[in-house]
Amino acid sequence: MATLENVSQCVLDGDLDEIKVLVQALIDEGMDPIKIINEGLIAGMNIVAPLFKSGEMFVPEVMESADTMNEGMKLVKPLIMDADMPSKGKIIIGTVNGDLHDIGKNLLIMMMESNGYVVVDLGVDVKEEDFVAAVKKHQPEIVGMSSLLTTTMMKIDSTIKQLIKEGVRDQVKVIIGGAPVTQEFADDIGADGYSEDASTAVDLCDRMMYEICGQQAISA
Amino acid sequence: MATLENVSQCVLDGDLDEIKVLVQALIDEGMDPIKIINEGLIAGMNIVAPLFKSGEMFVPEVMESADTMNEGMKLVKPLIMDADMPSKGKIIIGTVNGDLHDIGKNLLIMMMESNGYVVVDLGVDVKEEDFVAAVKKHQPEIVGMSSLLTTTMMKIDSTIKQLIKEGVRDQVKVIIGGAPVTQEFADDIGADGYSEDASTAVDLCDRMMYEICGQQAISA
Amino acid sequence: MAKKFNQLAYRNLDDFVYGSSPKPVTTKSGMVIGGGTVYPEINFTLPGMDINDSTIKKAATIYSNIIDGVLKRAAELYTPGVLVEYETLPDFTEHPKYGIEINRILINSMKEAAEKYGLKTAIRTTPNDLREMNRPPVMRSGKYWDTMLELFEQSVKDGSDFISIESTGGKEINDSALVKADIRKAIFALGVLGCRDMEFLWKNLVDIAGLGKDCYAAGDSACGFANTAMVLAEKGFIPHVFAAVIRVIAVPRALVAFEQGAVGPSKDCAYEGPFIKAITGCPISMEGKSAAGAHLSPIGNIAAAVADTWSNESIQQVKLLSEMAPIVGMEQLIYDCRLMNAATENGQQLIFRDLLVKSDAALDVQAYVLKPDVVFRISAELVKTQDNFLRTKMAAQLTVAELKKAINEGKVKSDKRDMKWLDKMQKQIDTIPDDAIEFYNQIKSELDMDKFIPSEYGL
Amino acid sequence: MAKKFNQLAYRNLDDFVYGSSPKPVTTKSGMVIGGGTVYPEINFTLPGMDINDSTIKKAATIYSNIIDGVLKRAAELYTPGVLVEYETLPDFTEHPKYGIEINRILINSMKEAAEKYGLKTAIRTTPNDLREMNRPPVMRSGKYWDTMLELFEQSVKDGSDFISIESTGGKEINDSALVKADIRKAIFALGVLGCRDMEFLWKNLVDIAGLGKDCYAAGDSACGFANTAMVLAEKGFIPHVFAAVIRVIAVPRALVAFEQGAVGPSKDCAYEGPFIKAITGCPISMEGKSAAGAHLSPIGNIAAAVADTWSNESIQQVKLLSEMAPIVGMEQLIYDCRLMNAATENGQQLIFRDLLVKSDAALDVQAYVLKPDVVFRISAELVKTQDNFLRTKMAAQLTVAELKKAINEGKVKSDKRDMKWLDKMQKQIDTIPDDAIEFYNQIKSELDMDKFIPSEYGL
Ligand SMILES: [Zn+2]
Ligand SMILES: [Zn+2]
Ligand SMILES: [Zn+2]
Repeated sequence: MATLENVSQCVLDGDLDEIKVLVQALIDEGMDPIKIINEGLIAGMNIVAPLFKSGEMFVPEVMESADTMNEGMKLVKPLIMDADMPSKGKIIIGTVNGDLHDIGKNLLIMMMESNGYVVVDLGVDVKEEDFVAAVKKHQPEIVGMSSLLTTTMMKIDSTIKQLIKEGVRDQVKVIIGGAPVTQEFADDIGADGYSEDASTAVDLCDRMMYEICGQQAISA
Repeated sequence: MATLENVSQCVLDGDLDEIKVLVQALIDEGMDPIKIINEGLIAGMNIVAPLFKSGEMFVPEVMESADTMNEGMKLVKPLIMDADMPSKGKIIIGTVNGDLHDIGKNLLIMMMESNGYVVVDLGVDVKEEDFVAAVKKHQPEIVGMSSLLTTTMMKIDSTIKQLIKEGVRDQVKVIIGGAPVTQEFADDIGADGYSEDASTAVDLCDRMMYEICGQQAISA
Repeated sequence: MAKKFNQLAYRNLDDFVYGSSPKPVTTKSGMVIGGGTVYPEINFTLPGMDINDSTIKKAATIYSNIIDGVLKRAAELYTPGVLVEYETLPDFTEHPKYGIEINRILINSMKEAAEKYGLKTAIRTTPNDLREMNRPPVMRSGKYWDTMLELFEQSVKDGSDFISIESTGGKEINDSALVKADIRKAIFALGVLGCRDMEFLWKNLVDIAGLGKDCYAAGDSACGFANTAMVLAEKGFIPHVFAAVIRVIAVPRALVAFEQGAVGPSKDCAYEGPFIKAITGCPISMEGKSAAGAHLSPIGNIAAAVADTWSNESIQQVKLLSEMAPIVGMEQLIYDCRLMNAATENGQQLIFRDLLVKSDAALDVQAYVLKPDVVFRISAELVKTQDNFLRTKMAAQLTVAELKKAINEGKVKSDKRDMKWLDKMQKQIDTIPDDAIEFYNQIKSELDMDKFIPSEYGL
Repeated sequence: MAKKFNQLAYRNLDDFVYGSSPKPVTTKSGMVIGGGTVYPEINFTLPGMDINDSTIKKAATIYSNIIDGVLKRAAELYTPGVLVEYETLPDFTEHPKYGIEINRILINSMKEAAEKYGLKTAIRTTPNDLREMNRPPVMRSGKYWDTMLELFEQSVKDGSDFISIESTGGKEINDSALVKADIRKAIFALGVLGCRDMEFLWKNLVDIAGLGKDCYAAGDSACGFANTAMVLAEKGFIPHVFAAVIRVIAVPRALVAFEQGAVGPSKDCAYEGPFIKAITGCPISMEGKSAAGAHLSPIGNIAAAVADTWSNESIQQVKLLSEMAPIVGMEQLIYDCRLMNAATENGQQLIFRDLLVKSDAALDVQAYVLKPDVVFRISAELVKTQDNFLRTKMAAQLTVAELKKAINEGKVKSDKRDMKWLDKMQKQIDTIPDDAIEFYNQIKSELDMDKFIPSEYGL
């Protein structure tokens, strides 16, 4: 028998075939698709996240769980209005101009998505004006930038300046990360937050969303 | 026979007894006391400085030379008006509030004095207002501050702010140094110069004096 | 004509020690790398700053301060020689005039240090691989290829002793293989794409090295592959056993440079070095605890066991309580080398090598695969074929088997999940055919074709 | 009743090795210091910042981040234990509540690490000597004495394992003796003022340690004397031979703490440690190449030869490419210790000790005086008298003689000016009488009486 608990467990196990069966069964039973998402699929990822943080799950396992959740989502999504889709918030993410590192960025995206954020990936070597254009187009709550080189970290600064110049800096929280980046640097250039790695970035974004929207957002 | 060259050599050798004999002999011959200073005593120290810089003389040897020069000075000084005394410039030096390190500061003083500067030593643990008071009283061209601790280096910043507040910042060049201090920090807080150690500080001050007074000052 | 490596360069495991190698390389200054002495290899980089025409002068001053500082300290500590590595930041390869200027500054300071202190030095110039600036990467032509070669060529002409690179062929596929711990894709990335690119690239680099006087093609590093895996494993993101296997499957790729004519010392961050040394007899560079400022690792001591130069990988020009960080790094490397060389002078290098090994080998699977006996056993199998792809597949199989055995026998600490992952990898490896093209056809449908261009690899 | 040390703690030079000592000390967590294993000792400090009521919270967070970071890395690298040193910055002793708060934060994090990782730790609390805040220093009473003792007492009650200090008695005279290379004044500063102050101070500290459960008075460091001399010598400001002699004349001063009841491990930056270990049998802490971020030195390896804990001295919380600097320091210390302990496990600790010695001993006179055989020879003479001042004078004579012999026999590298300075020192030492008070009366007229208060030293 398919239950919400089975769905959660299936997400945790990362079983791509089984999830389809389970979710379809619940849909057929007439269960509210939003309930399937919140109490089944996302609930599963909510077990995954702390296990990853405590070192009991590896990234590839988390990714399998995320893929499994997404597989389930595919079935319920068509049944819900876009506006009703549960989301913690929207974030655009990119590696700054001149910098080609993307593993860290991709890990972050994976972690954010599997924690219920909608992520727009701008890729690597993203120019200042492209960050601005993406903010204008996607209207995210958060902009995330990473730099892995001492010679590209100043591009974070120039991107923030560009956001100010184009009048959209106040619409977003800016979070930054990467090997040479520090909290002090974040403070210096006026970023809103700094995160050491992908696993702490989610907490940071949760705090940011809390500042933006109040408690509501986090428990969404 | 006493010659200016003998005087220089005697300063280099650090012979405290011989210098009195030599300088007195030149005075008795009727030589211009300012010439004795410039071409004898200071000329001797001008040989010492590069030898120290290249590692061929130790600090205690430089100090002996400086003592020897001063011993000679004692004899000629009474013969000259204060205003005519050759001096590269005046500098006040202190270790900032909360910091007790003085060896580095004392080395700096020794190097500055033996290079022809007039030095006012404010000691260690010098409060912001005491630096300001000393600037007002002694009217130096340069203020030197040192800090050896990460928790006292910000006192350099607050001293500079105090100099600004009291309207005397523009009258002086500010140079700073000490283990945690860097060129970057100097730039950040608006100091005019940074020096890694006592032996490079003299060059720095010479450059500062050049900016203030032009070539004249250095060859004084 | 590519060289063939069909047997080990050593007969006796006891001869396989740090500081000496069957094929030492002599620099213009008379340093004999692999000739008995371990030399420090110092690396450094800029603090956070923009690079453009208005800041390049400042950057040049910083490099000048760094090199003068480290060479002064090296002389004060009586080191028998220093290998300097200049590894460029992208801006310095994209604008070769920047990179050329810095390289010349370093060479000049080295000459001055020779006159002033009698210090022996040599320089390894390592332009970063610019070809990945195109997405998907364009590997064999185009603007980035041209500027990169321009920097190589001029550096060689200006007097660089060694040229190296951390080449990135196949990285576009390997990146996602790592975070998914997908061993099949990693084998494709390293064993097919990586090896094919290395062949093309190093043929060119060996030719370029030939343009200089006593300039040598030194070797490559699978840094963006195997060291990224190690860092991800240290963070707990992927299994340590996965990172250990990646390390060894990077060996056949690294070997291609030597088949094309590279002579070492191989790159510092190429921990595949011990295998290269065992197979080719060429000297290697390694890095460990004294490179902790660049990356933490589980192989701090064992990395030195058969090293010929000992490196700090990289450190920014920041102030520590004593001195600027590169000077601190120089001092630490020199003391590490002194200790190793003291043992050699006593004829105790084997004892010391074994202590370096004992220190780490039982505590992490990534250290275990660098044990000289393990290196010998795996290398002896790899030389049996001359097919780079097959070698890569074999490297994976052999490493999985070595690790299973070691864990079962309690010879190495392991995570309770490690055996599961080794089984999983073995199963995946078993699905891989022995022929590269057959494998390519098999895996093609799983590859993200937006990310790579087959023809850039002759596919 | 003060202890007497009238013979060496060892019969055989071969027993005098790192990691084990005749009188090991066991911590609450079960670390046995001097019991066979060398442990890392980690130190750290704040980045540049003001300390006051509005910033103390930020400082506390920084310390909390540091300790959590270093202990996590220590656990990941399976270290058998970690000694944490909390050495206060002046603000934290002047306002004991600040110092007490940080000490508690560290102790709490250590407890958490024990639960989370099973990591064994211990803490050495080292308030800075505040008494020199008065100029001239007031050594035996007053506000600074009181706040300093308050911090010591509460730390002991809160669970510190060890208390230490870098005491400054006599520094007010020694400072100018150093830059003038005036050996007579230095002997007065260390042998009269220093020893007298140590007697008073350590009697108090041993009593305070007794207020805690399993808390030990650990030892002092002549840091502001002998390490300042070393740093000045490294900069080329004073002769290396002078710094070497200062090192050894600091020994009788350090010994006073042990006569009063200190049991070790002595302070990391107290390079007089090997002498203390030879004479008292107590374990010692040392630091060398892995403390290069705090100060460069000519004794990077030899310092470890008979060390029981191995320290990084201090490093600010700044970011390096890999991680925060204290974490980098932790990793480096652990690998150094692993290597030493691996040798011990093989029964090769003597071989390894001798390599550490061979590495540096012939290259600098300051390293030479730390050679175990030199340490034994000089120590064996020092224990023949119980008069601290006479011991200090003898230390100077013995060291000058050892160095002259070594230089003449070509056993140690020396500057062409060194012999001249040794002769000069010898002449000066020969003018010193054997009685402290007689010496005081002789030298009184040369002392700057604005700088020190004789009655604070019972003079
Ligand atoms: Zn690398
Ligand atoms: Zn100290
Ligand atoms: Zn310390």
